[in-house]
Amino acid sequence: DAVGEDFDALIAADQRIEPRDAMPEKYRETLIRQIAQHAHSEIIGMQPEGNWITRAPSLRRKAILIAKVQDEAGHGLYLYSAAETLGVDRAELLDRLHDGRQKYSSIFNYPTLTWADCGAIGWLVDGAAIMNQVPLCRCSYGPYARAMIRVCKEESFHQRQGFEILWTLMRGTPEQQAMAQDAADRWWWPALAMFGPPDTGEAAKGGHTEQSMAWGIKRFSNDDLRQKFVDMMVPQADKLGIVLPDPELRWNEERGHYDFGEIDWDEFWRVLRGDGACNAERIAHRRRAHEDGAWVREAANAYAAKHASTVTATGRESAA
Amino acid sequence: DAVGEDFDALIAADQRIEPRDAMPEKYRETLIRQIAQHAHSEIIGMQPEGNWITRAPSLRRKAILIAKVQDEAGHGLYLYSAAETLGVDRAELLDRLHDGRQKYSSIFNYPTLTWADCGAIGWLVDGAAIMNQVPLCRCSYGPYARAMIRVCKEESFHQRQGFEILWTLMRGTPEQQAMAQDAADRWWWPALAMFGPPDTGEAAKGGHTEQSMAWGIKRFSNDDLRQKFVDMMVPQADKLGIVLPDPELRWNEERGHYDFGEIDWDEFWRVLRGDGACNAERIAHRRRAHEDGAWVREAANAYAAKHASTVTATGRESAA
Amino acid sequence: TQPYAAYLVGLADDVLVYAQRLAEWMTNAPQIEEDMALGNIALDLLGQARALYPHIGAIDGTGRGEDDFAMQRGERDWRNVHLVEQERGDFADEMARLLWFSAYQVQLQTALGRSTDAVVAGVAGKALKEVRYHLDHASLWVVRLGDGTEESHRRMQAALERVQPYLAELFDDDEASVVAADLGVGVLPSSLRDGVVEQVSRVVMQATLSLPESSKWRSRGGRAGIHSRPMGYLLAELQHIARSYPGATW
Amino acid sequence: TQPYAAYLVGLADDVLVYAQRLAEWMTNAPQIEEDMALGNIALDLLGQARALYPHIGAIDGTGRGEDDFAMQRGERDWRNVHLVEQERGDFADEMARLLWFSAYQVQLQTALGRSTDAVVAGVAGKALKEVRYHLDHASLWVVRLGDGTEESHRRMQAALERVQPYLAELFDDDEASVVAADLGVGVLPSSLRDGVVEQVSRVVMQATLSLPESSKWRSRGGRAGIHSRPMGYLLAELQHIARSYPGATW
Repeated sequence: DAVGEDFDALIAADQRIEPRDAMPEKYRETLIRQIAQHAHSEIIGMQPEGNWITRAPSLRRKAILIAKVQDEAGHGLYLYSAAETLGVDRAELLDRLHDGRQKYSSIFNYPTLTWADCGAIGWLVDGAAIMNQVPLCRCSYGPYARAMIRVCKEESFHQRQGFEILWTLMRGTPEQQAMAQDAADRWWWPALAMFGPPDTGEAAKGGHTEQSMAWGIKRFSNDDLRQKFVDMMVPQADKLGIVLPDPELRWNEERGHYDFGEIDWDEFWRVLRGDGACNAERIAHRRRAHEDGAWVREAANAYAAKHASTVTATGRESAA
Repeated sequence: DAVGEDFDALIAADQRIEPRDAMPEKYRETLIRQIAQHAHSEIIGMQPEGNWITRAPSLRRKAILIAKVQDEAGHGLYLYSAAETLGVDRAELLDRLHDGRQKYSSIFNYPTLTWADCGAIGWLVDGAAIMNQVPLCRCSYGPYARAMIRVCKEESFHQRQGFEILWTLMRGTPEQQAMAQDAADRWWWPALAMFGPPDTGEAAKGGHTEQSMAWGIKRFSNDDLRQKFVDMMVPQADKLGIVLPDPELRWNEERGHYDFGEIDWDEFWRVLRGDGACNAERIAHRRRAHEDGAWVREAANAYAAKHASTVTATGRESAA
Repeated sequence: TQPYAAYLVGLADDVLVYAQRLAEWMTNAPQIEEDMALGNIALDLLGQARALYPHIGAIDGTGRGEDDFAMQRGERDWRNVHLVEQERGDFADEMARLLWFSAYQVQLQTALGRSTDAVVAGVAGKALKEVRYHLDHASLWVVRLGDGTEESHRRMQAALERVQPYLAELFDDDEASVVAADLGVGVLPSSLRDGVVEQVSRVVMQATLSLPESSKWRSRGGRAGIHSRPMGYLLAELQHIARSYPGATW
Repeated sequence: TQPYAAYLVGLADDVLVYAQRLAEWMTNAPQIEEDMALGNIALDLLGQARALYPHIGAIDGTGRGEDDFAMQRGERDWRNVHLVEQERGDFADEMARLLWFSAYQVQLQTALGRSTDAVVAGVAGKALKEVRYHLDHASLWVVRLGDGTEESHRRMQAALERVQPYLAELFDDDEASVVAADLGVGVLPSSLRDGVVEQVSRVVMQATLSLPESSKWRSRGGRAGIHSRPMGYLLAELQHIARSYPGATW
């Protein structure tokens, strides 16, 4: 059909698909799911670090942390806007988040137990996010790609801030060093799992990777991205003086990459199914905020409606 | 009349009036007001120190503080029971507290700003309370007098604990000493005001003192009790190393008492009228607890009623 | 230094943290008698913790006293279960938590009465009398609320459901408990489960309530120092003054 | 050392403490835009405090830096008004507080722009732009809520009533402010009142709401370090980590 032909031609030419372009329903659905999950992750991702805003150990760190959590809210907003170009609205997407029909990144179901976790999240989690997101700046769907360009710029700033938190701790007292090492111990494996289950070799069958690649939504396999991430982080860990918690981690001269140990996929699936440390808390917190705020959103709508009708009726209050 | 005669005879003989005895309505009303205010003071008085339970600086102090606040609850209960012998019930008295028809001691409208305040309350406030209450152990109304005997025993224990908190602070770091001195500075004058406005000499006219003395409810004037308190506390302050915040405080050889400065009665009346630091907070706290607990009390009553009727119906479940 | 010290830290932290939460009820309870009762239970649990900490400081070779444990440890060093660190809910939530915790404590202290560590056995002997009273108190209220008004029944049932995800953790056999059980000092948590469930079930049935199904999510990690959000804030309150005056005595 | 340092501590503490409260809204706001907006206002106020503290440390001769002021002072040394230390209420409570506080800040920073202390004048110049935006933001919401639904009108009116007892304190001329005003560094708080009330009244009228009568009770003492109950708990959270690692840098 015509839809398919135009779309295929654009994809084949590595051109951007825009909201006005016809697109296959599956492509639209895949994107809505992926962009929404990405937006939800930004919003839920405010909580683990938000937990440290009132307790940040210095005013400078408090300011940086507030700004970062604010950025995450902003990323959520760009991404919801990008999703809205595909014909769903934010309220509907939030409902799907709140009732569990849509997911967010499982990494945010891990708790932030010490101040060092704010460093580890910046360094490892934002680091992994960037690795995932940089290729999305060339995603075939225009609004998503453009949102990603903006997001990536800020994320790399966050990643440097996370590194710097850990850097300071590793040059601090023995307790601070232990705190940083402990955070890295807890966040390393979940960060590796962020790239998703294996999708190359035998594991390539049955997943979404192949179709997403064909559509220009995904540019690299999960496994390739994970390897790039490991290769990037090991020298940074060395620079920090942090020992990554993987005895099998070593340079493989032949492959030109670091070898690393097996991820605990049982834990990954357990957390994804809802049984992680913070699954219940994250959604309950988000729901409570949403429900507590319902009367405010209703009031804003009522006020806007009143004013819109006043404008229509008198034709002269729009400047008010 | 016969009521008056029997009552007058008992009072004249310094005998106790018991609930079954006839008594003048004014005597009953005065006692209800006084005992209720006393009970309310114990209950509201749980809040200033309760504020420090979760933050007590050591486990030992935490345990002592919990026990003390518990004792205050217990004193409240004895006193409400004593008031109930006069034909009012506790629920009604609590309503009068909550809607402002009855008062509690104005001292509890001052805030507890540091840990040392727990010491100052024990030392000064409980000290003043004991001075007021010891004569009440000989009050003409039996149930009140007996409640007071029990209360006084525990209060003097609390007073020693307060002294010991300050003693430890005054032998601690310079910051701890400053904390203790600051607490004494803030609590000294309000403690002196606890004895009530002047009621001797010119001021004796128009107050309640004369009638209460005639009825054997009050044994000493406010001014006499205040003087006894000052005379008792000055040597204790010296022992602690605390400087009482009154430049006019000095031994008067001639009177055989300490002279002391003028109390700020404007402040006293302002706080009494409702404009003290914590007036709004204390009552709001108490009301909230009461309202939050309404469903629990209703459930307990419903359960008791159900069981009572079961017993009546089957005549054999009372042993269950 | 004894390898079972970590196990005892878990025991002590459970009761200290729960004492802190229960003490928050003072001035907030539905009636004055209950301000006293919950304060009393808090005092009992606090006393148990205070009896254990110096013993732990002796057997782990650090010589730490009760306040070293209470005031100077960071969140990662606390080994209490998540159940006790959760924020205070309504009175039904507290009675649901107290019912389960006390039923667990009755089984636990009964078993610890036979501990090969004489101090642990001694603490357990005293504690058992206390926690039996706590269990009675909670049972009484659960029955009253379950069989009281429609509202109290609904609230009590909801509270049983909210507490449910925090129970499994009480019965996890972590490494420290296996070590302690092998030495005859402690007891395997999993061995206590049936007795606890049986006790609670009886009360819940008498209260005309029902035990909820297991939830998809359950708490874990407390015994490894992995805590839930409220723990950090609880510690901030518990430790703020002590931490603010390093080296001071009180 | 300058005798007006105490005055500046009050200014800085007001904005730091309010920044702490406002930042609590992040992840708790009624919509994501508002998580951002309140975070932004918190950041502005935090920035103002951070600009003032080192200057105070210089003029009072102690050489203290921002974290010495924020993390190492006990409750008695904080000079903020009670308004900013109160616990977070509902969104209407926050908008009522933000409206009054921002209207006050607009008047204050306008006046401080003429301060004889160049640092204070410089901070005020930047702050004025910020607090004008805060005032616009609060005004927008107060009007929306007042003139929104029946529920929002009721809640907004109730919030104006709840905040009322905390306003008088903003305009009390304490000793430190008299000293600062005499030196031309500061401004008498009482001189700001009319402008603030006028500004707020306009917004309240547009919002179809009414300003409540004065209450019998009013807050006082913040500028003398006499605080209300929530302050100690706020400090416990603010300072717990910093206090737990003496001498560490972050």
